[in-house]
Amino acid sequence: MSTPSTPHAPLLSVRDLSLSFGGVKAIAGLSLEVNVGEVLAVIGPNGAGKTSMLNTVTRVFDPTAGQIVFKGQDLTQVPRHRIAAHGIARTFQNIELFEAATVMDNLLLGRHRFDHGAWWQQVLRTPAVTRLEEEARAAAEEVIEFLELSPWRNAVIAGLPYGVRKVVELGRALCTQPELLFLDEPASGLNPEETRDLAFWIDDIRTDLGITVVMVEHDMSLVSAVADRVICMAQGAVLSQGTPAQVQADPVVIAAYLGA
Amino acid sequence: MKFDYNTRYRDGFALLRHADQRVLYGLLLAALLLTPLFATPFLLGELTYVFILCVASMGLMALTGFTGQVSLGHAAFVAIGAYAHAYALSKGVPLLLSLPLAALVTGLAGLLVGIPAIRVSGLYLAMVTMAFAIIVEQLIGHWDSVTGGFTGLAVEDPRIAGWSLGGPKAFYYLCLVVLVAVLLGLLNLLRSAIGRAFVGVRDSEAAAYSLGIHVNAVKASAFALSAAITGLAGALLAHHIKYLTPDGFTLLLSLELVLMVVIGGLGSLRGAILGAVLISLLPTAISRIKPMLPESVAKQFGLEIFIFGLVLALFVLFEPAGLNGRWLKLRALFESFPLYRRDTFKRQKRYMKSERYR
Amino acid sequence: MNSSLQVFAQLTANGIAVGAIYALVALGIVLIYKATEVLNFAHGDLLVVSAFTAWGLITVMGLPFWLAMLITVAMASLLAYGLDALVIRRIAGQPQFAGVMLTIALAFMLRGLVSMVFGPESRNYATPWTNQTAEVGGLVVTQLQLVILGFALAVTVVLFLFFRHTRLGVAMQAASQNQLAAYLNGVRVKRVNSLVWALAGATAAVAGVLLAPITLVDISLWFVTLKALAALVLGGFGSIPGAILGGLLIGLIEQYAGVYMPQGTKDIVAYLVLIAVLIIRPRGLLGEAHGRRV
Amino acid sequence: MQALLQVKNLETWYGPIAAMQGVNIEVRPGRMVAVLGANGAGKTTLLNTLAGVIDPFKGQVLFLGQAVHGLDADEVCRRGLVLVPEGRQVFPFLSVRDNLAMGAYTRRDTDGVIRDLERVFQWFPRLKEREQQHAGLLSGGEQQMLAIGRAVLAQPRLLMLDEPSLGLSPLLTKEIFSIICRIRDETGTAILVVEQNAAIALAHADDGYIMELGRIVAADTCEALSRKADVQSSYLGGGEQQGLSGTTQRWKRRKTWR
Amino acid sequence: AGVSDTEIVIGTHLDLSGPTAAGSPMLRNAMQMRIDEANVKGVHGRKLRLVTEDNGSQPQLAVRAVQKLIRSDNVFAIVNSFGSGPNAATVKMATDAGVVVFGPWAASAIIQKVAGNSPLLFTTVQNYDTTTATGLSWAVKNWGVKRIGVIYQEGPFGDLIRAGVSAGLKDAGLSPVAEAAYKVGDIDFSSQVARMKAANVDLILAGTVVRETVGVMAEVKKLGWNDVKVVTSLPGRSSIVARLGKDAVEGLYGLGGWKLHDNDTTDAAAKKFQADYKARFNQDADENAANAYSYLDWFIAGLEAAGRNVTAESFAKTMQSVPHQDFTTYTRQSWANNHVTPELVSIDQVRAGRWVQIAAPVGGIVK
Ligand SMILES: Nc1ncnc2c1ncn2[C@@H]1O[C@H](COP(=O)(O)OP(=O)(O)OP(=O)(O)O)[C@@H](O)[C@H]1O
Ligand SMILES: Nc1ncnc2c1ncn2[C@@H]1O[C@H](COP(=O)(O)OP(=O)(O)OP(=O)(O)O)[C@@H](O)[C@H]1O
Ligand SMILES: [Mg+2]
Ligand SMILES: [Mg+2]
Repeated sequence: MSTPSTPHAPLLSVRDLSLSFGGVKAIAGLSLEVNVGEVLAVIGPNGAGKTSMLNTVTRVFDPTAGQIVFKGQDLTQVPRHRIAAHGIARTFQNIELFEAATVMDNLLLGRHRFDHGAWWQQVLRTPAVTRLEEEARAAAEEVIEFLELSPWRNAVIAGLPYGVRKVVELGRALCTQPELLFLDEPASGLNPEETRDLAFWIDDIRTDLGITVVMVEHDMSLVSAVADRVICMAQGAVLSQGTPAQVQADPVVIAAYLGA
Repeated sequence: MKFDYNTRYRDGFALLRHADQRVLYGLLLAALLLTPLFATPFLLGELTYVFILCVASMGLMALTGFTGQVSLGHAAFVAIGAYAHAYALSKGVPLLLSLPLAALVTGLAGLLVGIPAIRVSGLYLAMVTMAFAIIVEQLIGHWDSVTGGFTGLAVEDPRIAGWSLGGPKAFYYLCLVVLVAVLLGLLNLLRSAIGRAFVGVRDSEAAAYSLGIHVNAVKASAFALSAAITGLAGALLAHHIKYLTPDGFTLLLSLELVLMVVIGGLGSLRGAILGAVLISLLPTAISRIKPMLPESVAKQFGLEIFIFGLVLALFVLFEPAGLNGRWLKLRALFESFPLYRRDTFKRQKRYMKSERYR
Repeated sequence: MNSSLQVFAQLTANGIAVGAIYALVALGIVLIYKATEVLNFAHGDLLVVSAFTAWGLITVMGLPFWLAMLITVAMASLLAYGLDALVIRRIAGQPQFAGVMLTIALAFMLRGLVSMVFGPESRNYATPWTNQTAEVGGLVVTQLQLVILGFALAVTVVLFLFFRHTRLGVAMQAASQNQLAAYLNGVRVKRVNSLVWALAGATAAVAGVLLAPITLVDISLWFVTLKALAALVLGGFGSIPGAILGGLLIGLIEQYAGVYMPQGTKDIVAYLVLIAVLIIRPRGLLGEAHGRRV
Repeated sequence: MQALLQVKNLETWYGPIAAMQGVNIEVRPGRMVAVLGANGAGKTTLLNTLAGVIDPFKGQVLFLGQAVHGLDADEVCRRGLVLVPEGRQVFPFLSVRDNLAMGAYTRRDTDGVIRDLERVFQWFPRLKEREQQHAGLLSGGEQQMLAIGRAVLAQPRLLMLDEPSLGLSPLLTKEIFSIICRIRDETGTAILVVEQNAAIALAHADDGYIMELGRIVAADTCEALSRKADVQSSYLGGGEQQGLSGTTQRWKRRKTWR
Repeated sequence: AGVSDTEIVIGTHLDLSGPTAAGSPMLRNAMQMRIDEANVKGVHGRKLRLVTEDNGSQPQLAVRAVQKLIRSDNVFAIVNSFGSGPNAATVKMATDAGVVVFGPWAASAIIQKVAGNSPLLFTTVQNYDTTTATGLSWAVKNWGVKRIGVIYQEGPFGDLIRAGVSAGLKDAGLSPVAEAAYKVGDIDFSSQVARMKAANVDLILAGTVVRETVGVMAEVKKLGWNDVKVVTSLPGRSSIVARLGKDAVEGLYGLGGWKLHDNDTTDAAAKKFQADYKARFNQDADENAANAYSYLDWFIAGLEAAGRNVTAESFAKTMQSVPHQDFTTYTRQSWANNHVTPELVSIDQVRAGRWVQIAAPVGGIVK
């Protein structure tokens, strides 16, 4: 088992984060750290604030209080569309794909943060743009190969099976070549076989691509298979954390989340 | 059935990937180039008008079809383009400079509307644009020194270096050139990063943000782009009408433009063109059909508008994917001929999806 | 000084009276929108049809006003019901804008039909309140306008309570938010939608019958849709109180601008306010903000 | 015993794609039936067709001996065939409470509704806490609870659930299944459930069907199914649960063909 | 063009589908009637044929309509075409193509200007500005009014009305104390009247069409404002206003350039026209019908005078010296610079539901 090494400062650290919607406190004083090169699983009862945490870090919401530090930089002032440029990518709990576009276009959109030529170059389709397009295409093809999406390359998203969509969304996030990848319930709606494929992929993403992964997940088989560390949230704060085995054995986690 | 065998990525995203497409579109272009040799001036005039509306319709399509922003105020951009062009010409600006200038001015106006568009969406945006158009109409009427007010403004004949393009043939070619240029430019843009960003903003803002797309900037620039193209169409239209008055740019024109893109099929430039052809030829078609109807029917008032509405309604009802959708179906049918299944396009039950989120 | 106060007061009264008209028309549109999420551009033409029908009944057939009004309301409801059952229903599942297109097309057809049947000339008929004015605290209002205001307020209250508190009202909203789920909960969506159209048709008929004597029975009556839409957006789409608030505001703005602002601005001030309000509150004054969860 | 639901040779197309062909299924009163299958096998299509959400191309659906295929979904619901659809179809701008009230839309027994509402709140206290919130703002799992609770309030004769455990915590997943079992046992309601979590579904259900590529490929009691080797390897994760490294083979084998 | 051995093709474009379609049936019917009358014996052995197109009150539609008329139907002349915008957009196109444009229903001064005073253009509609000016200066002189307010329609029509008001008040050293605009399609005129009231005017010049005239009067009546005179200019002074407005328009003054005839008219020619029209179309003719008929009559007189070898140029030349007088005119009319002259203005008032002349027609201000 590859042990998470933490020689340096954490990649991401969240301190005393709070988020409330009117009266509802979705996150209440959450603090956590993500280390370089690990797979961190975030579990917790429904409505614990896992998705809200993810949304706050990726700047969908402004936190009510607290700090989010990524590679020594405070993210709370970064505009939402700059997150990708910082090297953070994510997927969504309720798949957010570009429905009317093809799988290929979705993946190419993942390359948006890279150079793609000035607007007038695009209008004229200068050779430079053609070259950049080809590069983007090559990068997308790599992801397609990695995730075995080639049968669907030119299929339009609307009408794809749920499982494939999940994979496409993962692929699109990979196309941004992030350092930190957030996955929100990647295995929900997948059958055990597909979940196992996913486990392999996540493992490869960490070891081969060197991307740090934070995944929110309810499927404990996936969590135990790939996570280096687990954080269990409840009521918007950390309830328990440790290795998968430790957390799964924690009585409070069993009571609030796993069940007997 | 067609199978692709590409050895380079660029073959995969070429505009015309197959030989038959190249032949077909080549023939179409040749036909359009040769038309003036035998067509009557009336027919040429009609075609020119269609070309102009095609440009305007593509302008709106770039906005509504690709970024999903609805505008009920595009007549304002047509007007701004037309007046800016006419004004520039009257001040001695040469045509080749005045056309891009008109597009630029209109583009800036589009940016102005694009700013509220960042905050407002859906039907609210439709109303904002409509309000904008009403305001512009009013401004035109009252800004006598530039627009000639309600009395109107005569447009000079187009001429390049002393060459008059005012005749039906020359003007036909001018419009055709502009149409082809706009079409190619838009095609290029829409198959590049910006075009994909448009679609991204339309289909999921949340995802677009997460991929590093500056959603607000994309929305505003889509407005500017769309306005600029529409303004260009307006400049050409100025020559077509030859005399500008504010009542040429009312809500009705905005509606017609929207009808073009919707009837044509949202999200495709081919749709924009097909829609423009249909909508702009419909009144002529109706006035041609009228003499064939029995006298008592033909004489009825409101017949034109009734038939116009009827045709639109039939299209919305029976061709939800627009003319482009019909085209694609026909092509699919043709290409898969022996394997074709009769119920392939039978419609399943469908359910309305709320768009209140937008 | 007193006279300028007098002018202001009279303007306010006029503004409310005109605003009530916009509101009454807007309510019919909001009703359909709230319950079926179709933005009905043909509403103004239902008004036109009703006005012409009432003219036919009163002037040609010589029926008394109330009877004519009743018959007109019934006919307009039936027409609207039929429009939904035969036409609008078929576009379920298409984007919202298809509905806009379709109702525009229907608007053209209705307009065409009315001119084909009645001819395009204007006409007029009398109501029990024609040429009757009422003095309220030194201000003059025509009785007809008071009647319209009364109707607008009554419709507002009834609709508000209906959507808020009745089972059918909630079901209508549900059907507009998620039609599939509404079906799965046993809501007879098709019938409910047609019913809503019928109701909206009835309000259109009332508005048309009452408005026509003020503006004459004329095809151009449909123009009021535009003002009503502006009112609707100002107040917030889908909000019943918003419709009446927006209507009254537009009415008042127009009156004040007409007198206190320079010439030529009267018609754009309302729209400028509209744009400004939407930039500050993108969902209108009373519209609910619907954040999308991701 | 006479079947509550009988499906004969059902076939459904999406345009040019045949999503489901020649499906025969039977649900008897008071039984819980599980349908398993890979992604895209056509399970959702099956439930949607049964509920009248989409029309079958051919075949028959008999509910209580009467044909219900081709009816509109509202009519099917009124006959007691209630579906919890895929993707938590809540009414986003209605409050949680109004959403639940919509579940009881066809019911006229106010007392019974109030009692059932209490029960739902008891099962899902989280919903009680969020009673006045717009349903669209709930977390994924909360919406799932709402969708299930709403269907229960409709007092179905046959409750169809499309992946009820989707997005629910392990604890709630277990609870949901025990709740479903209780509903079945207490009211005699039959259950038809589609589930990815095959282990839990097979453990609770009475009968099972396995779908592949739009066809039923196996039908048996759940006990018998869970013993089959290919079912174990494809749907129960076949004992490869341990970590990914070490001895486990890293190639990705697909048991199911697609 | 448009003249063959057997026929002369005449075109017109009217608003058949747009906001001002209301008046169009009368125009079309009356023209058709006059043409059928002419065709009984023919014009120098030729029949006249009328081609009607829709301009929807939109310049774009008008352009295509006129292009069709010119290029496809090859018309000889365009007669009684309707609408200021549509005519402004198309008149030059027509005259440039060598087509005679006769009697466009639009602000004549503008049309003349746009067409560059083409010899092929003949305008028969009185200038709104001069008519208004003439009537108003009469009112100032005879009624002693000082504070004049104007309600006008946004657009070229309104601009002319305002110009006319300024001209009419200039001699008396006055200028309007209040102006208020309305838009086509407005349903309410209370704010405009309120503006007048706030300025305490003693005469409102209402540059309004049918619906708006009634609306303005109704509002004045509502306020119980009895010491103000409301005068409507050309298009508002029409019998339909008196008919539709009923009590509301009682007492309204009107300025007009053509004779109105009610059903019980004593004028034989008018009677015959009305009877013929009623017999043929089963509805009462109004003054629009009468005018369209009268203008076409004048046009045909020109054709007759131009002889068999008529061309656009010969017609234009001959027409210069063809005068006109019938039941719609106050006096014998002829051309000065291709525009109708003299422009006489009659001052009328609605009394007991009909227009009654209260002062003899006064002569136009020469521009
Ligand atoms: N925009 C919002 N407005 C109000 N409440 C919200 C909003 N977004 C989330 N909440 C509430 O905040 C809480 C946390 O939601 P969140 O989506 O983070 O939960 P979660 O841990 O992801 O749950 P799940 O596992 O079910 O997805 C929930 O109770 C939810 O109802
Ligand atoms: N609306 C649609 N249009 C076209 N094809 C569709 C549509 N919905 C589903 N399909 C196709 O029908 C097949 C069956 O889909 P279905 O959703 O029934 O599968 P499922 O077994 O429920 O899968 P999952 O486990 O992902 O929910 C799939 O191949 C899918 O691509
Ligand atoms: Mg979540
Ligand atoms: Mg499914």
